[in-house]
Amino acid sequence: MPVTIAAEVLSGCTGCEIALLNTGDGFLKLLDRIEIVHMPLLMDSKYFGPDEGSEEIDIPRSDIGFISGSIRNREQLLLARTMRERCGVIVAFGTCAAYGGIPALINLFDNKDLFRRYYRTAEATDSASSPCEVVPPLLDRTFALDEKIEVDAFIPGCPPHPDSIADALDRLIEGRLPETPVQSVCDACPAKREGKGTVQKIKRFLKNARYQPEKPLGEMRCLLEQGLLCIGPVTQAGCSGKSGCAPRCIQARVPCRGCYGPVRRGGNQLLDMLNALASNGIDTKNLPDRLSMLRFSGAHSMLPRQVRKPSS
Amino acid sequence: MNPGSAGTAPNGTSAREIVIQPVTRIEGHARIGIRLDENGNAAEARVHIMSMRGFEKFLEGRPAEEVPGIVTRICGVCPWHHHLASNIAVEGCFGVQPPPAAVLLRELTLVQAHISDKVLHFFFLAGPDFLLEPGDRSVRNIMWIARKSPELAEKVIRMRYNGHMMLEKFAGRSIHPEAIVPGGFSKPMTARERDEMRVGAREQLDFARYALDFAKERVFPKFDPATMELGRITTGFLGMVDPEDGSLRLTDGVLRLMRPGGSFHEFSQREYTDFIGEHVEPWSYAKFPYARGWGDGFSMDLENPCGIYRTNSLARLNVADSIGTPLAQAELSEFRSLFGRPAQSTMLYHWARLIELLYACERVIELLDHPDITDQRIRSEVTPRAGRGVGCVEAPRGTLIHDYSTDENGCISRANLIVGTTHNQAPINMSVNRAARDLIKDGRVDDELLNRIEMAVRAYDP
Amino acid sequence: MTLTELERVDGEAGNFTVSLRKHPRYVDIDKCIACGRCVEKCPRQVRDEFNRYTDSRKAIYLKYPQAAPLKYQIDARHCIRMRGGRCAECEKACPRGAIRFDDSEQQVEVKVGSIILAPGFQPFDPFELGAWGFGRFRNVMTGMEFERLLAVSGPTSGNVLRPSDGKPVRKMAFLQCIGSRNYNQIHKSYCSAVCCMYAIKQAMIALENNKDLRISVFYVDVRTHGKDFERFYDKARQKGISFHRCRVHSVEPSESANEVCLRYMTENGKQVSENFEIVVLSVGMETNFETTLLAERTGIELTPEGFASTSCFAPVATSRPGIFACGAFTGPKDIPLSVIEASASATAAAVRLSDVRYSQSHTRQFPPERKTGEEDPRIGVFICKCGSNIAEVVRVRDLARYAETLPHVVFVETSLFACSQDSQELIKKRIGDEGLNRIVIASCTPRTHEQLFRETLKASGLNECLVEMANIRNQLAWVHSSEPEAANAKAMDLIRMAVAKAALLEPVPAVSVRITPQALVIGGGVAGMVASLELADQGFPVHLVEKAAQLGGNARHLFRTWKNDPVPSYIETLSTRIREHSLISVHLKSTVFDAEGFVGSFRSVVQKPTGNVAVDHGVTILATGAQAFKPNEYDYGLSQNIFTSLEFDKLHSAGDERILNGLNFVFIQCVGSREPERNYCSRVCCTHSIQSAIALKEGNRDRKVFVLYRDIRTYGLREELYRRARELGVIFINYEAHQKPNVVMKEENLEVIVWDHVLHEPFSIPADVIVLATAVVANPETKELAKLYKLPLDMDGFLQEAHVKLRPVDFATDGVFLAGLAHYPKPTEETIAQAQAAVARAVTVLSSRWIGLDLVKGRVDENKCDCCALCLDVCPYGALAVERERLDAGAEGAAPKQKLVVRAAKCKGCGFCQATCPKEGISVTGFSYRQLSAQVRAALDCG
Amino acid sequence: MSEWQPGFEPKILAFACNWCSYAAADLAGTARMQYPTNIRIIRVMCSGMVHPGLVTEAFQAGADGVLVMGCHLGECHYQDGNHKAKARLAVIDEMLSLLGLEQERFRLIWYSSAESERFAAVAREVTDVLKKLGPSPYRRDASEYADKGIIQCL
Repeated sequence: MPVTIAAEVLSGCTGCEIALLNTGDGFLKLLDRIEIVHMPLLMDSKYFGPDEGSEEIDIPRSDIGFISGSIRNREQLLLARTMRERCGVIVAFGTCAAYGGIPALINLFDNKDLFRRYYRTAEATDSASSPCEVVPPLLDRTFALDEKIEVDAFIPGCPPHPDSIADALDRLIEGRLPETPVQSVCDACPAKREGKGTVQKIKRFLKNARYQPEKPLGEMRCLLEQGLLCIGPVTQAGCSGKSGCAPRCIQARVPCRGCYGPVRRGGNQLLDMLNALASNGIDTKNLPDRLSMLRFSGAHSMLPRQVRKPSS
Repeated sequence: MNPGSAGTAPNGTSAREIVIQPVTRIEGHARIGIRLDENGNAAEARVHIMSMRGFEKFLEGRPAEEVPGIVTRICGVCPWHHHLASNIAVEGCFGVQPPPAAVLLRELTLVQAHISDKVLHFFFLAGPDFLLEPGDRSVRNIMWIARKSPELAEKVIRMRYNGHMMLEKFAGRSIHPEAIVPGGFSKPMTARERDEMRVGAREQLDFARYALDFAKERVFPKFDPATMELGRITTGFLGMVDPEDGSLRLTDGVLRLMRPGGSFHEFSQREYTDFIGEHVEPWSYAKFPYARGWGDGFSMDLENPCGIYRTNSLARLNVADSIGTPLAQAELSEFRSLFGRPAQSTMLYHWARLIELLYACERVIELLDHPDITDQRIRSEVTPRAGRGVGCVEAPRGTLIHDYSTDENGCISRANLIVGTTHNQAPINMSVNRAARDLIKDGRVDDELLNRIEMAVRAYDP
Repeated sequence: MTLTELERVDGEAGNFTVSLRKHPRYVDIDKCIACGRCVEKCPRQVRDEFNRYTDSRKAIYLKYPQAAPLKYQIDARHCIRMRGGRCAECEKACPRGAIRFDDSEQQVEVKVGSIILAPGFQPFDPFELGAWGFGRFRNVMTGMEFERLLAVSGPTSGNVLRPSDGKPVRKMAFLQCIGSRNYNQIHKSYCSAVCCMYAIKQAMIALENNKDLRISVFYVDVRTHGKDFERFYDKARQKGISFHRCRVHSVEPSESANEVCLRYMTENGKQVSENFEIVVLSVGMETNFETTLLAERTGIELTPEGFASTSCFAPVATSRPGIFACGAFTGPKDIPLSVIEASASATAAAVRLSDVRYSQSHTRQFPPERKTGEEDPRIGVFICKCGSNIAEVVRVRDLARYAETLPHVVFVETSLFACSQDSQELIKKRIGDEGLNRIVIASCTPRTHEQLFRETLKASGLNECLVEMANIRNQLAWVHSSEPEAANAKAMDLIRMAVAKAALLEPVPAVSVRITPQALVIGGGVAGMVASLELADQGFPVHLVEKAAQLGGNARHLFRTWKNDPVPSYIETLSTRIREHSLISVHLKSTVFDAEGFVGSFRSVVQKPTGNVAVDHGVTILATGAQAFKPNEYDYGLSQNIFTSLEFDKLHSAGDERILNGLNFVFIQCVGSREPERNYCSRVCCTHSIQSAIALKEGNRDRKVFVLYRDIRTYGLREELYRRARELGVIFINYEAHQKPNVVMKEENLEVIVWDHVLHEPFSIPADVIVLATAVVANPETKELAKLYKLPLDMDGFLQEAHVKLRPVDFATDGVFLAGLAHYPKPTEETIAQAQAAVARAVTVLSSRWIGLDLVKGRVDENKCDCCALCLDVCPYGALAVERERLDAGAEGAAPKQKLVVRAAKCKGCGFCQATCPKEGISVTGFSYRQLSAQVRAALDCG
Repeated sequence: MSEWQPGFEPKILAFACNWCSYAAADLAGTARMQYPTNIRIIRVMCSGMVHPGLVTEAFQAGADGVLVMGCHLGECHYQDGNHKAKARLAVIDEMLSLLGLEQERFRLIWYSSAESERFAAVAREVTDVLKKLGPSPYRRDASEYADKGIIQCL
């Protein structure tokens, strides 16, 4: 009897599902062990029959529910609740579901701001009133899944590494919950660390890091120690997968932006990073756009509404 | 499920509404609502886009150089395209040009991303409509294909996977990349990396040829007149071409907006606001771009549409005078001889998509063969400043436009985005409307029929 | 032995018999727990001499809150009972029966090898002189009194209020040199050395207290010659404190009773009078009668000024062998120098005693430690009533019942005094009987009692780290006695917090490091030579590294100390002794070029002309000296007749004609010192120039000798030289930094033009010879060494000691010490004292075979630490390091794994790493994030 | 005491450095100074060992006020722990505003071990300030959210 799985995408980009496909051969093998009973991206699952109105959503019962994306509107809230009701185990799949992800950046603004910009002041747009027919109303902000429903397991990552997905599925199929790493991105990072004491000031990423392209990554100095805002140390490990590779952004020689969310669940990437910088005597006052250290973990009321001058 | 039963709309009239929700095997949240008249014939159909996230708003205040790593999350299927368009827009703001090697690397990654995307769409999302017997919707999916034709499925899954891994190996991430940076690229390509990718690229090209042959044998023969008429509308087209010879370009080209009759305007990326407007409907979060430059406004009236143009594969092939690679050019010639220029049948998107797949595979090899591709000068230093920049690339779903302004600190003060699918909002609505009117008669609907309507949406790969 | 006086010293160095008289305390110090109940009950109010009589205390009292031992004493002069009354309130109040009215004076005899005298000083009492209105106006006070006024724990809680009416002060003045530099009136020619600095400090604190306060300081010379003092003085001026170079002779009444009037001369020579609300007399130091008596009883010589007579080459040795002196007793001095001398005298005293080291000490034995690692916590809670100190406020029985309900608590017991011997035995028994593996003691403060309970745990076979204390006495019963209900609720919170933390306590194995009993001394100048000899004399092998071809350093350019002791012969003696000493290996023309390790076990690589040698050593003493500044002003180098002080000395002693025949000499002071780029006083130049000026005058009375100065800084007893110079007719002309003298080269001779502050016009002085008193600047090579041993430098390139006042020869890094000019400019005797002090500190390490490390240390959690290295540079001790695994040959592309390690010997458990780590990858024993977080949560668990 | 929040007793946590404020608090006891019971002291070895996360954790768990107490600048037992604490102050301030809490709820205070009077005075003053400020919005149901280690929206 294969394990049944339902999958929904809420306010997200489908990147997590693409990552699932990136398990490659693993995906085909998986299909022997699981039965996907609901997944609108890949199969024709409908919430209701063509005549059945739109209040009661029907999702087949399943053992495991994967939800990616955060909760932004009434329909998504309803979907999340229905999934919770119909699935034995709910997995917050990807950073949006776990921490809000990029869409939670909108929490800096309110819906009025958003609509004004989107439908009335955009360059090419014929100004009009905001859509309100049929489309589900927006909630007042973007929520991570566990703010609205109970969540049993988290697979963070934007997107999660296929290895983590495969691992998590393996465990879930065996009836166990996935394991969450307690270390940060630095665990897999081979860059040379010699201390951050000499940094003093964080530079914007306007110039590439210093490194020799032919040399292995282990010869490159830690990007934070090069004065770039790499928030790997406060970000949960996992993006490098199991193969012993370096973290994926580091492979591209760019600093980590924190897409796996805080290293400790309940932790705060902004707090931890600012603290680490301040402790090292690094100026934190002149960091550009410090809030974007929460760009992946802005749900859970982490990001405050910004009072901004309307742009000219 | 009882698709045939009659229902009563909440307002108490006897008119009925048929709802398809969610529209499946597409990326994103859409709902189709079809209003039937008293006779049970489709009167009007609408495709509602159900979600919005507000990227244009929350980009405000972000340092511009960070934005290319944020906008990737607009779409997990085509992040590279957002990534590149965003970088070009930021470079416009900061007034900087990437070095030649970076231009090559960017196109390489962009085209490579097209390959995986086309495989995904043709075989995973749309394929089941053609490869499986009509009828039972519960089996109309890639999982079922995997069961029925495991070799094909394995091949397809591996090709898509390989494409992603080639990107990942070189650029760290294939989904939501970070490797393109304002001013260039974050790392050069070593000779070894180039040689490795070449091996994979040859395999991809073989597969592309196989895919076209496969489609010509197994899929396109199913394009009977009824299918060719499915969702057929007559519109203009928008796409990118080479400014020199008018051939197909996916990046670094000029935009060409073609009228239904085949005449066209060419304009630079920055000039898009002169030609394109966006219309707002109260029943969809998505906006409806239209050809403002034609001067007759916006209307989705099936008989008398105004300002409607389409993007995506079919549009690109229609606007391009030629394709710069030999195999794809041969296919284009064949395509044109069969369907004319511009070709209007909505189902031809699939065919055009596979020709583009061939082009993309050929182009990757061309780029890898370019001597400058391993040059180590890959990033010009950028200095934040106030400015405006527009970045356009051809994403799988159409012309992608990122338009930013920055303040004196180089932070985004204003962002306007038109993503590929958005251009097709009006055409999709019209195609669905057309399909619904053609198919729904006397109040009879069934799964098969409703899926035909969804197929009209899927052709656009929204 | 407190309350004890020395009566007589018999015998000789190495074998003294000292007769002591112990005065009664009337309190048994073994019983007193310093609970203070006696004070509450004592009916007798006494004016408090510690607060300079501005406040009152009781007849049973603590002299000040940090008194050691923290035990009460009865002031028999004021105690009603001792004066024949019938009061016994304290006896009744004392829960421990510690009051002993029958205590009596005792005679004690002790046998010792060396004696150190540190009797201190007494502040000058301006009352007797009757000047400055002291004693006449309430708002005129001494600096000592004002210090108490500024103290937060003082009578006005740190607010500067007018004693006359208790109103805030708006305008005040400091008068300097009260009781110092006053030969005419009181026959005290010396400078008290500390008053300028303390006046500025007090002024700054007062100003901080009240931003609108206007402060004037009336001085003769501002003597801010200590490390970092000059910058402090500058800051004071920037803050708006006005400094007037003028001695104020009289303080007169004004119309208001809250003000007094000062008459003084302005810089422009105008006589003005101005009213101030408070006038602080910056009183100097003097030797008191008891100290003179002590000198008599010990048979040592005093200087005419009443200080212990010492030589520059043996700055802490008195005239009687085996008896040493330190602190203000050898001359007025500040805290850093006093602390240095204290250590120096310890070294001097110890040299003779090194043979008998450890002959009178013994070590305690403990049972083997029980393994508790795998056990679930079984917490025993012991609640102390502290007599009735706690029980009177806290319902101890309820608290005990509450404690029983807490998680992991399996045993609760109350006791009358948890700290008593029988309670310790009982706790030991309970640990055994009940199988307890974590202990919570709810009693007084861990600061005084944790060690006791740790010993008890050790004695019962438990790791000493498994105890946690809840401070329900000092921080609860005593401070909340007026709110018993709320106090009881809080007591439960405190117990809950302690239990929550205790459940997470982990055993920590004791760590000790083997000591290499050998020292490395870097620098072969006076400091390095003295340090090497003193160490070797105590039996420790020494490697002395000198980069030059001979020993001696800067002292090779000196001729006489300010006390006129001959330097060259002293250097010669030292060099000879070093060469002949079997325990000293001298490495000339050598430098240290690599170093690793930590206290007890360093390994340094010495680069010698013959090759590199690795030296193992337990301690390092840095004595790398300083350099003379080469001036680039006053036409130095352009004329044959312009010299630096050192050049002048050499020519002078060689009988150079220019000097021999010269009649007009001009000394220019502060050349290169007290400049923006070198904002410090070089400390030695005033004395040096004046000494040369005296010699010139003594050589030929007809010579005209001018000293152009900014402030004359002949601090301490050196002031006598300044007085003599003036007596001899040396002319001192003051100049200001913005109006420096001008040197003009004429055909015949030189001319110096300086602004005359009396005549208010330029004054030109013909000069045969100009001597520039140049700065002492840091040795640039010290920087490299500092890097090797991870030591900090100050802004001027001098080595930065661990604490300016309290640890003047230590570094934050254990096992490394400093001496001499590498620290700051200083004269020979201070260099020698500092070298001796460094030796004393070094010997504390070298004299043990093992050094037991403090258990509060950072520990890496290998599951959580990913070596992100955020903490690496946060560590102030360089105790953290990244280790890279070696690559396996086969693993292609795989990166070397990095690992964070704690060098336990360097770690001090400050926890900066822990507070930086985002993932609890490193924690401090007993204060981990988890433990603190458990306390936070327990505290807020509103039960 | 307060005219604003009658009957409200703020919960105040104080991280006190062993070498100064903790000693000053002990000394306040020796001198029998009285101050309000609201303050709960957590002993640490240095103000520089207090992770700002502990401060936010305390607030999220419902503390009305949090104090970090260290030695006067220049007097740190471990060189510059109080400077570290000071550098982190900005971080904590920023977190307070993100949490929507008033800056007055957190204070970093320097002491010497002799300043017992001041210790008591500050305890009184802080209690008073917090009484006027009223209860922290995180107080209610704090423990429920604490289990998840997450703040719920206010």
